[in-house]
Amino acid sequence: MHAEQEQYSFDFHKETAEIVAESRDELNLKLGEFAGPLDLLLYLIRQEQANIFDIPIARITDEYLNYIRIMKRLDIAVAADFLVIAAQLIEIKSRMLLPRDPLAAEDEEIEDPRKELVDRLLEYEKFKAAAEMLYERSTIEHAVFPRGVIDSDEHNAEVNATVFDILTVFQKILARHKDEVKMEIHREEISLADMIRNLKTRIFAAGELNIAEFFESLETKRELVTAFVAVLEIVRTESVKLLQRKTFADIILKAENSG
Amino acid sequence: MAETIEIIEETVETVEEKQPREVADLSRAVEALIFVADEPISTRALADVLEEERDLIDSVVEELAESYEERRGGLQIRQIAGGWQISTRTEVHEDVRRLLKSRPSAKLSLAALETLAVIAYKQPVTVPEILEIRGVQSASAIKTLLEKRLIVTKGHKETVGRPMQYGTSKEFLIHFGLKDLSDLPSIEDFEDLVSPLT
Amino acid sequence: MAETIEIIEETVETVEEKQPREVADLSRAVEALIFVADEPISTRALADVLEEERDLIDSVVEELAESYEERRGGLQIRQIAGGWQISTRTEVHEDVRRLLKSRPSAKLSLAALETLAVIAYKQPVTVPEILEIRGVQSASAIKTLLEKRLIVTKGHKETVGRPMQYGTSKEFLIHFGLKDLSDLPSIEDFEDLVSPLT
Repeated sequence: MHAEQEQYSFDFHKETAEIVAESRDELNLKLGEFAGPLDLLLYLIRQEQANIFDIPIARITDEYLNYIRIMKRLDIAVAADFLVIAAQLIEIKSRMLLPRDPLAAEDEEIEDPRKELVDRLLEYEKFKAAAEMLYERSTIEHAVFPRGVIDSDEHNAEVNATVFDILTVFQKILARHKDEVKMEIHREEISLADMIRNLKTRIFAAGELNIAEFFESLETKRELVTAFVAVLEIVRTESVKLLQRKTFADIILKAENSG
Repeated sequence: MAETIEIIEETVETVEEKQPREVADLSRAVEALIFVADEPISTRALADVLEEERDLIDSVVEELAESYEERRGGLQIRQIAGGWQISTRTEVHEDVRRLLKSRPSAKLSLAALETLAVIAYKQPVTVPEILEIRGVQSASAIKTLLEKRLIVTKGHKETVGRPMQYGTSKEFLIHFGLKDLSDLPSIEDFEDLVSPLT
Repeated sequence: MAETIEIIEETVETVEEKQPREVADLSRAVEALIFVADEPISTRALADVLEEERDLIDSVVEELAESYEERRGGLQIRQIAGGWQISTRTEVHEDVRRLLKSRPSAKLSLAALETLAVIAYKQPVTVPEILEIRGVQSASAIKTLLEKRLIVTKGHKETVGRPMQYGTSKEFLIHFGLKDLSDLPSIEDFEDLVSPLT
């Protein structure tokens, strides 16, 4: 690179590369991301102030490869896509070095080896411009707000689903399923004796215990069954009674000596 | 059509002080704020956001509410629950009700969506099987889906109790833009997307 | 302050026939319905609810939108995603943002925007086709766009491997303030920007 202390920040709003050239050969890069190899190529062509219809292929290829080398040195994973274009550049470069086929007719048009790449770049750049247009539109839209929630919305707490939602939801269910199974396996089973001890401690510490709340704190069916048997056992053998303060109210386990 | 009262001094441009805002400008802001707020918004909250005196904001809102009255459109600005709110006028409530009722709710609750996903990918499937996969009862979700015609019954399964089987309907395909069931995306279709690229 | 055109005949009260509604009355209803609808509402949906001709409703909405323009308040009525919507004006966005304490929402990455541009103009389009134009894998960008609901799947393409096709969604139109897809500038319009390089 020629410019000393050159600063270049690319295109719209720091979305891509910021380049700081430090000395003659050493590039010090602060890399954002190039949107892809074509993006990088366009950038290099612009940088060289070259005509896109007459790309100085040797120079651009060197710079492109140099760029990839630097990315590698900086440990930035160079995607295969960058290498594909690199290979294409090298191929074009070598084809341009070939002498003209002497057998070819004088007036026969020889296709420029660069043509395919140029076409691709031109096509790509249209979409890049379209992306910029979308960017500007969304910036404007970000300044526009819809109304807040009103009463009638509340009846409609629902989602507008797409096929993608159906699939992702289904995958989530399957994942949830797997987690549940795992939890079940890893949990240590609590014995009936332990459950009775546990229950007794809690009843006599507080004087009473809400059964429904206790049951809800249990996580597996097995625990629930054990707890149920434990409750029956305690009521039968200990000075604990079952009590319901009014019809349909929660059932309380109450220690008899505590008033 | 609120009158504009010019109170900007053009001389104090060098001073850092905040320029007082025009009333028309404030009225615009107030209208927008009442509109976007999720709940009735108090004069105080409005004044805080706009960094203006409460009295000033009070008169701005009053005037705004009055201009809504004068216009006699479909909306009104009302003072309610200690705040201001934009709502529809009572005159139009029949139309509004008809809209809310007619709204072809293509939308689904999460429970319904989950149930639909299971049915779509596991069809034909029975209620116990759905329970097994989702881990929760899906009765009301199934009812909703049947009502919306997104699923249909697919005959009884020849096992104990002969439970009813469910599958997706033609409406399901139309609704989700699918040619046929083979058009449903599979996990493989999105596999590449979920690769550790990010 | 829309003009009221009196077209009610007061003589036919005994007849069962539906009385034609005044334009002012319709305008009121239309305004309320657009406000109440939680998504942009189409002229067709408005006409259905109000049981009026679509053309009539169209002119009523247009006039209503214009009256909002003339008033230059904090709100506007816009045509977006195939429907009508009331929203705040851009001029007041700073005040609104201060109230909602919302930062400008996360912008899409350049990669995502490029991918979206390709999908918008080439839809329905497959992942390999996007790769061809962009010269780079777009998997994570596509995933982001799906999650943000800016794109949707459009079925499988009937070629080798049956790749999934993608297209833009209604959210896309809303997010970018487009009436419909034809509202996008044509892709050839960008050609002129490209050619005179340097």
